[in-house]
Amino acid sequence: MSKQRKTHVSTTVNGEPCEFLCEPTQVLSDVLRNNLNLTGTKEGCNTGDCGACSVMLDGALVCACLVLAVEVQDRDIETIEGVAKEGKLHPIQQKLLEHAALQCGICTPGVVIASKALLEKNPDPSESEVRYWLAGNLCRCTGYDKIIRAVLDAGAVMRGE
Amino acid sequence: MTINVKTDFKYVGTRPIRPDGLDKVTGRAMYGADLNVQGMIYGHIVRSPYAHAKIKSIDFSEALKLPGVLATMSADDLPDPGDIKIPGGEVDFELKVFSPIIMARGKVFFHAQAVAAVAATSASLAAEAAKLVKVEYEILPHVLDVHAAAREDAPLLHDDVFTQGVDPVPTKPSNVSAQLELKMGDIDAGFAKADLVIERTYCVPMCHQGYIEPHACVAQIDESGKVDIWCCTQGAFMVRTLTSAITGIDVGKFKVTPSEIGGGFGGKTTVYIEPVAVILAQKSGRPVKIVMSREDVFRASGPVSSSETRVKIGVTKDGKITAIDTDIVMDSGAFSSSPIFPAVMFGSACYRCDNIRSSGTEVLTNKPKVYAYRAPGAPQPMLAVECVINEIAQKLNMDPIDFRLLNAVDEGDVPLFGVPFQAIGLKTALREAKKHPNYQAVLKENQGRGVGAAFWINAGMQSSATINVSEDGRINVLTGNPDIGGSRASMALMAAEVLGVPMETIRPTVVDTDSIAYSDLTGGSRTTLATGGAVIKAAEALVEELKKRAAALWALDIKEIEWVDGKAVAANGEKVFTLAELAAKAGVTGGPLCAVASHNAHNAAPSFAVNVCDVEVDRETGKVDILRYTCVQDAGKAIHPAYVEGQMQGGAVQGIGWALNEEYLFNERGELDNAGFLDYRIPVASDLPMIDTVIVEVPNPLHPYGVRGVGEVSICPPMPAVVTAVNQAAGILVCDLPLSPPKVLAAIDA
Amino acid sequence: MPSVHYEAPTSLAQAAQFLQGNSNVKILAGGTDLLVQMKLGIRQPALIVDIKHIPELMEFTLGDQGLHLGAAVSGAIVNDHADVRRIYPGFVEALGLIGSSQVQGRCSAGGNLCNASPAADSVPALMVNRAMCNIIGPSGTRTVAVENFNTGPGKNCLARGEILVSIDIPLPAPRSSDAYLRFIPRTEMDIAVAGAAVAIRLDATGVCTAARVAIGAVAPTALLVPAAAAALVGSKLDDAALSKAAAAASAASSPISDKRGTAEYRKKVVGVLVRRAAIIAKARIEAQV
Amino acid sequence: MPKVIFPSNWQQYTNGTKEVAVAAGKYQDLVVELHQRFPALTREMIEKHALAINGVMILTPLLESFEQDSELLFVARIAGG
Repeated sequence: MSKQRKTHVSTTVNGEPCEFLCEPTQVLSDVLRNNLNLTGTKEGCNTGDCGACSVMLDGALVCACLVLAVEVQDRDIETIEGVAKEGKLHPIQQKLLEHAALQCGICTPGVVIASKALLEKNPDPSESEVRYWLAGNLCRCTGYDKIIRAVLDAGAVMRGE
Repeated sequence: MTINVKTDFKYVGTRPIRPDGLDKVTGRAMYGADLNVQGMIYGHIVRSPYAHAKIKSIDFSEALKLPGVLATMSADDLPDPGDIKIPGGEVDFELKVFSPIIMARGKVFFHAQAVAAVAATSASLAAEAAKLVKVEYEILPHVLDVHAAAREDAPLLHDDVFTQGVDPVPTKPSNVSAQLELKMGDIDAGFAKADLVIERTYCVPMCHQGYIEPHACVAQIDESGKVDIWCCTQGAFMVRTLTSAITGIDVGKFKVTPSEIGGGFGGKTTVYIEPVAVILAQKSGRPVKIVMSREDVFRASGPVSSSETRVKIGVTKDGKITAIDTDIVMDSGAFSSSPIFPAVMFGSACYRCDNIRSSGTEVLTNKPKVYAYRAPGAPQPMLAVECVINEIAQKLNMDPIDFRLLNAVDEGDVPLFGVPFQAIGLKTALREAKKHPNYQAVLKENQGRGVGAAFWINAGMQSSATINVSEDGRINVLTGNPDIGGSRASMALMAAEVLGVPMETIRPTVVDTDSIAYSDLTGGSRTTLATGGAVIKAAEALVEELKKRAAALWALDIKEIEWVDGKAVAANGEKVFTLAELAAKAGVTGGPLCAVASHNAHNAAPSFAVNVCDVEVDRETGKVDILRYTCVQDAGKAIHPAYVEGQMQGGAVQGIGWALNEEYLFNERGELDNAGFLDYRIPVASDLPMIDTVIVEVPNPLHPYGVRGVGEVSICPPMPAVVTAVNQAAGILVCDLPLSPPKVLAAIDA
Repeated sequence: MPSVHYEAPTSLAQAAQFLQGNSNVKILAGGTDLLVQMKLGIRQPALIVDIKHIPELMEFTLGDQGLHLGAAVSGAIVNDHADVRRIYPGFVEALGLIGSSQVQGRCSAGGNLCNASPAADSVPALMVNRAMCNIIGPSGTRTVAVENFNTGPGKNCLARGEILVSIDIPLPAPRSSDAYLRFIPRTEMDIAVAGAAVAIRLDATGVCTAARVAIGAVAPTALLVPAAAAALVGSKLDDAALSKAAAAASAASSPISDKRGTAEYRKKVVGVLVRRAAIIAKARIEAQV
Repeated sequence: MPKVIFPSNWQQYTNGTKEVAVAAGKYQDLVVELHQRFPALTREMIEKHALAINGVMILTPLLESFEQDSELLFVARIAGG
C-alpha cells in the first residue's frame, strides 16, 4: 500500500474558518461527520439518492456525499448545525416540530436544509413545488404530508403572514 | 375482564411538541453512526459473491499484511449454534438461524451473506483489507423461485430442515420448511351456499423496510470483559440477548445503549453487525465501529417475504360471505423466518364467516433471510382477500363499504384464530370512510377508486419504567424502548395525566440496559400500550408515595389525602402541597422520590383500518397517479393524535410504494440488481397527494386509557386500495404486484 | 490502495498538462456521476482534474448568437435564469430533470453529455436545439455537433487530452419552441426509461416548417430521428402527423430490456413521448403570440 | 371445568378432538394434563404457543390460573414489526 498523503483544506463552515486534513477520495459528508464531528449531516445512501446529507455549498443545495472534501477549499459551507442562530430556531425547524413532521428524524436535518434553500429562493411555493423540490429528500416514516404542510407554513411565517 | 376505561383527559389527546424534537431538528440527536470514541477502529464485512456455495477455506494472511489491520474474524470465532434456543421477547429464536446471518458457517446460502470480517484503523483501509481476504468456495446450484425450491429435485439448502407442521414428521429434509392449515366450519358447505364465487391469485414481491438509516454500531470491551455496545436498534435488550447468544459471551457482561433510531419498521428487531463488532473489539482490544453501506442494507438485511396468495370467496346474492378459502406460499429466503403463521391466521380476520380455511407454506430459497416488516404477514394475504371482496361488491352492484359493513366483524365474533373480538372499531371506521368527502368525489375518465380494510392483532409484552423526581419537582421518566416515532411524547403525556402536572415538567429518556429493567423491543405496535402501561403504573405508585409523604407532614392518614392537579390536597382544600414542595421535603420525609414499575401487558387489543384510494391511470404509459388518499383507523385512544396520524400516513405510503414500484429484482445468479434507492423505488414527495386521516376512537376495554396499538395495521389496507383503484381505472385485472407501468400498460394493451 | 491525486487547474493550459500527463485521469465537473462510479468501484482514476476553477468552463452568457454554456455550469444556475428558461424551455426542463434539487446544485449539461449515458436527459434536448460542442485538446480546438459527440454507452468522441469546454446553442428562429419529456416510474429521482425532445417551428398559419426530434434511453446513444421530424414538417401537428412521428420514433429506437423497463415498453412509450412533446412545443409557440 | 379449544392445526395431534374440559386450574398443570391425554402434543409444542384466557391473549402464561368456566385457547405467538 502506498501511504496516501493527506490534503490540507481551509474552508468556512457555518461562518467560521475551519481547516482539516483529508484523503483525496474522502467526500464532504465523511469529513463533516468524522473529521469535524458535525454529525448532524446524516448519511443514508452515499450515492446522492436520499438527501439526508444535504448541505449548502456557496449557496447551492448539494448532497455532501457527492462533493469531494478537497473541493471545498476556500468555499462556504452551511450545515444543519448552523441553521438555528443565537439560540433561536429557524421557522422551518419550528414548523417541523409544530406539525409533528418527523418520526424517526434521520431525514430531518436534510429536510431542514433543503426546505430553507427553497424558501429563500421561492418564498411562496405551491404544494407541488415543495413536493418536487423535496423529491430528493427521502422520508420513510411520515408519508411526507406533515413535512409539506410544515414547509408551506414556514413559508407563510417567513413572508410575515 | 373489564376495567374502568378513563374517558376524560387533561393532557392525553393534546398535541404538544415532542420532548426530543429540538435535538432532531438541529442535528444534535445522535444516531447509530454518529458516535466516535477514542481509539476507535473500523470493521468491514466480507460478503459472499455466490448465492449458494461451500466455504472451503478463508485466508486472512494478505489482509493482515496491511499495516493498520488489527483483527479478523469468521464463524470460527463464534460458538457452534447447535440446537440452542434463545428466549426472545415475542417468540423464541433458534440460534442456528441467527448465527449464520452474522457469519456463514461452512456454507453460504445467499449472495452477500457475511463470511468474514476485518478491522483496521480507517474505514477505507478496512474496506481494502476486506478485498484481500481470500475465500475459497465450491459453488453449489442455487434456487430462487419458491415453486422450483419446493420440488423434490431442487437444490437443497439445509439437510437439517424437515417440513414442520406435517404429521408424521418427514424423514427427508426439504426446502419446504413449514406448512400449516387452520379451519373453521365446513368450507365445502360454505361454497355450496354461495351464489357467486370468485377465485384469484395475488402475488406480492420481496421488498425492503427501507429505513433511511443504515445499521450502525460501536462495540468496545474493557479489561474486565465488560462489553459496551452503542447501536441503532428497535430493542437494546434484544441486542443484548442475541449478541450474547451469538458470541457466547455472558449476557450479564453486556451494556447496550440504544442510539436514536433512523427508522426500523421491523427491520431493526434483530442484529446483523453488533456481534461482529464485539468479536473484532475483543480480538483487537480497540473499540470497533461498523456502518453498513446502503447496498449491504438492501442485500443482506431485512427483506420482506414475497408471497403468492390464492383466495376463493363465496357470497350469497344478497351479499353475505359464506366461505373464504386461502392458500399462501411465502418465500422466507435462506432460513425459516417468514411470517407465515400470522398470514394464515389473519388474512380473513375482518369478515364474519362461518366457513374459513386457510393454509400456508413457507419455502426456503437462496435469497437473504427475511425479517419482520410492519404487521408482518398481514399485508400479503389481506391484499388478496380485499381485492376479491372489492370485485365481489362490484359484481353484486354493491358499494364496497356497504358490502363490508354487511360482513364486518364486531364484538363477540370469532375469527379463524379463535380469540373472540371484544369492542372493536371496524364498523365505525368503515362508516367514517364512507362519510369522508373524498369518498364522494366524482371520478372522471381513467380514474378509479379502491377500498381496503385491515386488521392487526398488536402485541403487549414486557416493559419497565422508572420515574425519578428532582428536588424542584421536575420529573424524569426512564424507559428502555427506543423512540422510533415520537414515543417519548406519549410517555410524557401519560405520566402528565397521572401526575396532574404539565408535560413540559416531564423529561422522558430512553436509557441503556444497565439503567432500567428488561423491556421487550419497540415493535408489534406495543410501546404506547405496554411501556406506556409501565409508565402509568409507575406514576400511580409515585402518586401513592407523594400522598404518603403529605400525610406524614400533616400527620394525617393517607386516606385523607387526595391527589388533584399535581397537588396533595387534604381537609377540603385547606391543606395543599404542590409536587415541588413535596419534592423539596423528600429528604426529611423518607428519602428521594422515585417509583419503578414492571409490567407484562396482557391487554393488547386489535386495531382495524380502512383506506380509500383514488388514482388516475395514463392509458398510454401505464403510469399511475395517486389523486386522493384517505386513512381511517381505530386508535382506541390517541395519546398524541399528530403522531397517530403520522403512523397512518407513513404506513399508507409504504403500502403505496409496495403496490406500485417497490420490488427486489434478482438476476439469475441470485444477486440483487437494484440494491440502492435509485432503483429500489420508495415513494418520493412528488409522487403523493396529502394523505387525509380520520382517527376513530373505540376504546380498548382492557386498557385504562383505552389505548390500542397504531403502528402496524396502517400498512395493510393500502395495497388492496391502490390495486383495486388501478384495475378499475384502467379496466384491467392485474394481480401481480407491483403494478409498475410496463405491467399496467401490457394489461391495457392486451 | 491506488493513490489518487486531485488537481484543480485554473486555466485550460494547466488542465491540458494534467490531462496529457496521466493515462488514468478523470475530469471532475459536478461529480454526480463520477463520485458514484468511484464509490461503486466502476472507476478508479489515478488523477482527478476538477475543472470548475477554469473560467471558460464556467461561462454562462445569453446573447445574439444564443446561449454560450460553460461545460461545468450547474443545472441550478441555468434553471435560475429566467430568459434562458423562456427561450429554451425544453432544454432547461431536460437539464432540470437530472437528479434531485441537490444534484442540480452540481450537475452540468457538459457532464451529462460527457458521461455518455444513453438515458442522459439533457442530450436529446441539446440535439433538437442544434447545440455545438467546443472541444480543446493537444491539437487545438474543434467543434462537434452534439449528435456526433457520444459514440456509445459511456463513450464519447473526446481523444486523450481533450476536454469539452463549452456548448453553444443557437437562438431559436421566431415562432419556434421545444419540449422534453421523459418517462420514469416515479415522478422524480429515477433514470429515464425513455425520453423525447422535440423542437419545431410553425408558420403564421400553424403549419410546421421545421422540426427536430431526438430520443433518449432507447438506443446506445441519444438519437436524432429525422423521419419523425419529417412526419411533422408540413403538417399542423394533427393526429395523423403526430402518430406518424411517434411511429417513426418507435421504429428508430433499439432499446434493451433491463431493470428499468422492457424493450417493448420503451419502444412504445418513446413514441407517446414524442407525440406529447410535440404538442407541448406547439402550445408554447402559440403562447408566445 | 375450564374448557380448552384446540387450534384446527393441532387436531392432527389430538385425534381430531376439537375441545376438551380439563381438571387443571393453573397453566403449569394444564400443560402436564394435555400432554398426558394427548401424547402427540408435546410440551414444547404447547409452550411455544400463547394462551388466550376468555379472549385475553397472554403471551407468557406460565403463572396464569383460570376459573371453572374459563375458555382457553392456544394461539401461535406472533411477532410484530
